[in-house]
Amino acid sequence: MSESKIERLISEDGIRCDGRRLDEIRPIKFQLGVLKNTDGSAYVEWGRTKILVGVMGPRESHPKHLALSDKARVEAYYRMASFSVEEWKSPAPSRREVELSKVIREALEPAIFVEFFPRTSIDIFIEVLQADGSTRCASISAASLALVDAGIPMRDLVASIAVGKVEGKLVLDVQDKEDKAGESDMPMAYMPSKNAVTLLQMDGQITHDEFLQSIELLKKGCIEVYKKQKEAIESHFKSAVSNGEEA
Amino acid sequence: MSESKIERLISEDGIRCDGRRLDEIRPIKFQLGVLKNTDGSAYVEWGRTKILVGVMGPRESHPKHLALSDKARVEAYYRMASFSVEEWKSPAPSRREVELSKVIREALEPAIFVEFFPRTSIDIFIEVLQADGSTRCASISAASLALVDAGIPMRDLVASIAVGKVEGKLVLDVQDKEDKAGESDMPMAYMPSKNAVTLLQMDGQITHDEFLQSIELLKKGCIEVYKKQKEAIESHFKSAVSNGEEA
Amino acid sequence: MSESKIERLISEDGIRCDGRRLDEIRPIKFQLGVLKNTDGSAYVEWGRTKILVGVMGPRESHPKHLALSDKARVEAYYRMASFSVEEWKSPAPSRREVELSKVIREALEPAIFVEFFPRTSIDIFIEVLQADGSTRCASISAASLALVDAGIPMRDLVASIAVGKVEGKLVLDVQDKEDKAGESDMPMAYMPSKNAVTLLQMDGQITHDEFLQSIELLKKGCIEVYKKQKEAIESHFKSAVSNGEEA
Amino acid sequence: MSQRIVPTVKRKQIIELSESGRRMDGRTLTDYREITIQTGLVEKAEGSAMVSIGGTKVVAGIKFEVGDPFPDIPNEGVMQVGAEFVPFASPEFEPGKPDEVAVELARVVDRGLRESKVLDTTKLCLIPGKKVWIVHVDVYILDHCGNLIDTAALAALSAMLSASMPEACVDGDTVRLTGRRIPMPITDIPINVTLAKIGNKLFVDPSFEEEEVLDCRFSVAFKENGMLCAIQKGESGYITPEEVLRAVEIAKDKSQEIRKKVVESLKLKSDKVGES
Amino acid sequence: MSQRIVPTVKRKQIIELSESGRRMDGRTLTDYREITIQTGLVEKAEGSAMVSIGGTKVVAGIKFEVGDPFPDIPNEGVMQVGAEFVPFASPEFEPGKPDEVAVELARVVDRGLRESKVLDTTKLCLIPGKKVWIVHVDVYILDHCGNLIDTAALAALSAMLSASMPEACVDGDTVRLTGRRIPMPITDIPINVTLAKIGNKLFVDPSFEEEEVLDCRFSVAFKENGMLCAIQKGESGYITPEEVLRAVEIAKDKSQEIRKKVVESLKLKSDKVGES
Amino acid sequence: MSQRIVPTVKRKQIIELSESGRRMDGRTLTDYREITIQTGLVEKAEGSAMVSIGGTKVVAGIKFEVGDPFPDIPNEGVMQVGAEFVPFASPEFEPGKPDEVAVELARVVDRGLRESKVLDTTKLCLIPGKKVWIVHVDVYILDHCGNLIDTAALAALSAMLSASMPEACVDGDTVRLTGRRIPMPITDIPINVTLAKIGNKLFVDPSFEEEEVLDCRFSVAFKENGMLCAIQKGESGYITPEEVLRAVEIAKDKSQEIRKKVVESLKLKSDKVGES
Repeated sequence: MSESKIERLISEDGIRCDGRRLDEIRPIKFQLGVLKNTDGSAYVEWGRTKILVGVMGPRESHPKHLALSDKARVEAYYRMASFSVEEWKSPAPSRREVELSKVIREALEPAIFVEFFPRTSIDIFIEVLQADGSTRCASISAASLALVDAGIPMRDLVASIAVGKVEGKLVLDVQDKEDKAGESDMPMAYMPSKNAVTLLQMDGQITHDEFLQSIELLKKGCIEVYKKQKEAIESHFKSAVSNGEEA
Repeated sequence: MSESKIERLISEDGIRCDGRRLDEIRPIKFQLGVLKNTDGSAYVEWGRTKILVGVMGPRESHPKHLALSDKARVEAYYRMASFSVEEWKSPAPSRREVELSKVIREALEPAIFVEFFPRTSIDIFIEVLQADGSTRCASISAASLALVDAGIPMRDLVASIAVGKVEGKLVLDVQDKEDKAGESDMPMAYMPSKNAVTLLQMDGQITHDEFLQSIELLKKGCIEVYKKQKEAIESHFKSAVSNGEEA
Repeated sequence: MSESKIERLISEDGIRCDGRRLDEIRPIKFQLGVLKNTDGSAYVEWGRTKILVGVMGPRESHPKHLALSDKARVEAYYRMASFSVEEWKSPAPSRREVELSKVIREALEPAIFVEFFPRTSIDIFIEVLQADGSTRCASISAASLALVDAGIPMRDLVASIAVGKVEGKLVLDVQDKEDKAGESDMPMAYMPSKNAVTLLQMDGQITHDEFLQSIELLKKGCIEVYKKQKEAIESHFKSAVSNGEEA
Repeated sequence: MSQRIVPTVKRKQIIELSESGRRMDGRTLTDYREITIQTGLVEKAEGSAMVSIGGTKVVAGIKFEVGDPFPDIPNEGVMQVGAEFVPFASPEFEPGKPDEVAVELARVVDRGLRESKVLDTTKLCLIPGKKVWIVHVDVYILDHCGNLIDTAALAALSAMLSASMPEACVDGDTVRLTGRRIPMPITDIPINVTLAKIGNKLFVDPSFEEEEVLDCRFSVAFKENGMLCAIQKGESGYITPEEVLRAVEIAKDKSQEIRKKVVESLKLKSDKVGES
Repeated sequence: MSQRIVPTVKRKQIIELSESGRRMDGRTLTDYREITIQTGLVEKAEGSAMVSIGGTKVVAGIKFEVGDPFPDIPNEGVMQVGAEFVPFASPEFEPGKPDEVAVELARVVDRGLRESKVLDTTKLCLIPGKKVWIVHVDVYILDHCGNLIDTAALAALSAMLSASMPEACVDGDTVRLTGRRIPMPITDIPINVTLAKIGNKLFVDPSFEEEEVLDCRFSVAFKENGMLCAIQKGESGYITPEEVLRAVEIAKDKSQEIRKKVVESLKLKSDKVGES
Repeated sequence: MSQRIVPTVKRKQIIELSESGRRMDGRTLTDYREITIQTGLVEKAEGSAMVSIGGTKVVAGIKFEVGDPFPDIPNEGVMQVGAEFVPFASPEFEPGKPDEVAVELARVVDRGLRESKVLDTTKLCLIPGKKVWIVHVDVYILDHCGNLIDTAALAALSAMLSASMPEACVDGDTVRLTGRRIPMPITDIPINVTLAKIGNKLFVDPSFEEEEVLDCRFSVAFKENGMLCAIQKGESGYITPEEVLRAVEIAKDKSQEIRKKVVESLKLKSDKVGES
């Protein structure tokens, strides 16, 4: 911590410690259909953040009394592998994992036509293999693709990204080092075609002006992620077709 | 502890550290109907001991296989707020809280016409906001009122108080300081009109004679508490009537 | 540990620290029908190892959805009393107890005509009062007798024993001291009349030749245990007949 | 219990009424229900507060204990925020059930206090790297009639503002309490404001019946200097970016109103905060 | 299982029979069933005892370990009492289920031992404020045929009386065991006696079938000098103050009978206890 | 879920096919499915490996932390092996459910590594009796298509072989990390081989459908020098002693094949292992 004060995270000409511009996102690689025992799955490498998502459902709710009469019950389980972070993490879910599971579910559910599948469950399992910042954004974005892979009808894809304030400047797509040294972190999830914000959180301190700029930057970032999601879907179904598989 | 040996808890002329006589109870203030989401509730300030009780029921037992075919299932949950005692207390129920929940339930159930409500549950939730001795007595006494407030038919009110032995003398209504320094603690719960003891416990060492005297002192004390309970009910229903509410 | 290096566990003429020859088993005392509230029970003293086993069932599975449509559900619960080992043991089941419960169940189930009792449960509860090596072998051997005592039809008794390597030599029926200082431990459970191995585990390091010899030694040992089991059954039913009880 | 039928009729009513700027309980869309703050109820705690917003009631208590610092911040005290749902607060709360709602509540309250640096934890170090003050801030939900977040945040804050802390005296490796009490190192008064989005309207301080029909919840906390210090969108609906901006504008005004109320209720001298 | 039909017919029978002073199993109202005490079964424990009262069977074991004192009594050892219900002891016990009955049992046994000061914990300090002996007293219920409390209390007591403890040698801040064993600092032989109230009669040492129909349970423990050292009323019925007094009279006599039995069974010299 | 109907027809098919030495997926009885080993995926771990055997996929990671030694081996590091079943790996895995299958898996993998002394824990002591390296080896089951044990064991081993460890510098009672990395004290490459017994045939590396119909499972681990270092029979069927001997013969050959594959995949120099 004390060293991060000395080491500058943003250079004089606005270049970040990993070479990005302030509003530049990290390299993102989505892949659909990576698991065999799920109804849908996706893998994402988002900078060094690496996450697997598997979707099970719609399937019978278990235990049955949890079923909802008018729609599918959506659950998300966000978990970090013990070796995904700097210090070894106990496998018991932390309070942070419990909260993130809740906000991730709430970020995805508005996109799903849950009313098509009353009395069933849709379970979204997220396993963070390596955490290097923005794991909730990467999880939501990848889970959208896993839901598509599962053939679950959706209103739109949910794209997600975070803005941080580092050394007084707003930066897009915060990585771990920036997050820890930064003054704030503000992740958003967004369905571009619906103009719908499904997740918004903020930690830290920002002025009202910075807040307004952040929202703009977040929309821009989400649309970039959205494009990458669409490309990933296209390339997945193209290869499926060329392999003679059913979509 | 060592200081409490030097400091006398009872003066030469039989006055206790808080100014009470040996057989004098602390100021007790009962209040019914203090919560909005329960079927019945009560609040008690008993010296510095402060407790909230809420009753839910009779209502459907959940899970169903816990229902009893011939009577209501009564459950009590005695819990202490983390800040209610000298040292911060973890919210996980201690073994003491588990035992007290059991004996409190057993102290109250004989007073309830449980046979009127087969297949239902009556849940008594007790939250100790501040513990300054005799929390189980205060809980039982207040819970009786919460049951009345819930309109649950009862054989009698259960009144409860404790006798302790402090510096060789029997004292009524032990507060925390006396309890910790004292040689024994003996709480009793009692239905005066039925001459029925529904709780009796003892810690410490007393002679057979002291035991006999204690029982007399406890009966006297319970009857005093009983009067205060009746007054609280009266004043509650009076104000309800004057406010045009249904009793 | 360091002292056990100096102290020889096997003398020059092949006598072990407790006076046994290399292929000699400890004194074993089985007793059936030792508990009142079970369907069947057995007690074993195997050297200083002392274990109680109680069998409940076949009985209704609880909760019901655990019932199997084509056979009885067999469960084993291996637990060690807190005072059964050198250091006080917390009563919460350790991972070792969980694994042993599983392999013990798998060692016994092949002997039970589970297909005779669909939709029921057979629960085998094992309480180790004192552990001095080979507790899983003693548990399995005693549980066989408890199952017989419960009148549950069986293909054969399951007899069990362990071979260890101590100071380079294979020894039968390892006790605690030998186990801790030894180079390997290999327990086996066996139904002699079926030539069926139902449990086989190994820890440590042995050569292929030692492995072959161990298997022979284990078969020999299991047959000795088997004889003692049969004697215990005989003596139990003899005394039952002479007492005019039903078998 | 899990089969909550969405009360469609009530939602329609609420939305229709909101067109004329009113609510079921007579409030305007930007009114809070009555707020009461009572401090000092629990004398055994370092600080305590019973706070009501309308029928919603929360008690908070502060306890200090001496403990170990986190390895990565060896010279700072530790603040731990917990939230317990007392089962009599709502027929839906079950005893002993660990609940994601309680976890979220605790973490949102925690962030509001932590990010605004209400408490200057650098002043809570006793022996650098070895012993620091652990400050427990626990909120207990006693009656749930809507808007738990604001009520809980206000209870936690009020308990903190009304607290004093034990004076400690460090001698080598041992910590001794003098028995005297000293002021808390308080540096800010952050206020959390929650709005519900129902249809295309925003409702400040949603009641229980409004929460049952809302699309989503939006909470934002402000520091005294007007900076935002925490945001949390909740529940499974969405909100547009434009609505977010509107919500933040409304919340900023409300936060000032409530902070004034806090300062009055606790009779804080204006110079007490921010100069410790 | 939870639907225990109160066996009304059996209750009637038991009450009728009691009018003539007899019980279903032939005992008078003040008879105990046969008591057997076997010590030393578990050689790896510091002390152990298998105790039966009729068909009820309990094993208890004592283990010592070096540990930290409680901060408020830095110069005393710590006694921890646990009770485990082995599932084969009764069809109603389920594996791994934490149970209020087991908790109550452990705490009643604990109070009986603790309040009578069976063990002089002030003699179990190794390094004042730093290291003391932790004494684990664990009882395992093996067969439940009624009156668990007396059987468990007697097993715990017998294990304690038959135990010896490791000799420790303290050198600065390190504790070394010499390998020798020394006597336990035992100061009393408290005996717990339980009665059931059924109708208006009191039944000493209730059997399982009596427990199924009782109104309430009443347990009281006596020290050697005749002082009462623990009381616990149990179950959801009531007892009158007059019955309480009668129960205490009966129990006092029975406690002396049982203490004699303990002293004989354990071949305790009368001067062993109370002089350590 | 618990009502697994034994797929009798499929079992018959599998057994019939095995008479001619073939399997449903075209393999011979002694063939493994394709094995892939990818190391280094998780840069934040000291070592990591993603291993597939056919469709079964497991990721393993190694983490070091400074901790306390076990009192009975004060001068050795501690290796802790954990296994987590990620719920997306199989419709039968439920979130958060502690499972005896996961416990058995972790313990079998642990024994394979521990008994062969893959890791020389005597070289992981920092301050004798006080501070040692704790090495966490955690395997996460990502896709379950049969033979979890071999896949998990291979993932754990590969993660270990590809790991480097932090260099520590001890100064009195404090441990400081230099930031440099040093090789792991690896001393062996144990390989675990699992066979299924179905009817009277042994099937190397059983697939998921073979596991559904097997009589029992048999796993054996070999050290480089050919010694056996772990055995585990699993599931509720039996195996004859003669079949056991046959299984060990087959497994020995297969273990050499797989070890070769490991050495190639990880580009281990033959002198790296066994000389550290």
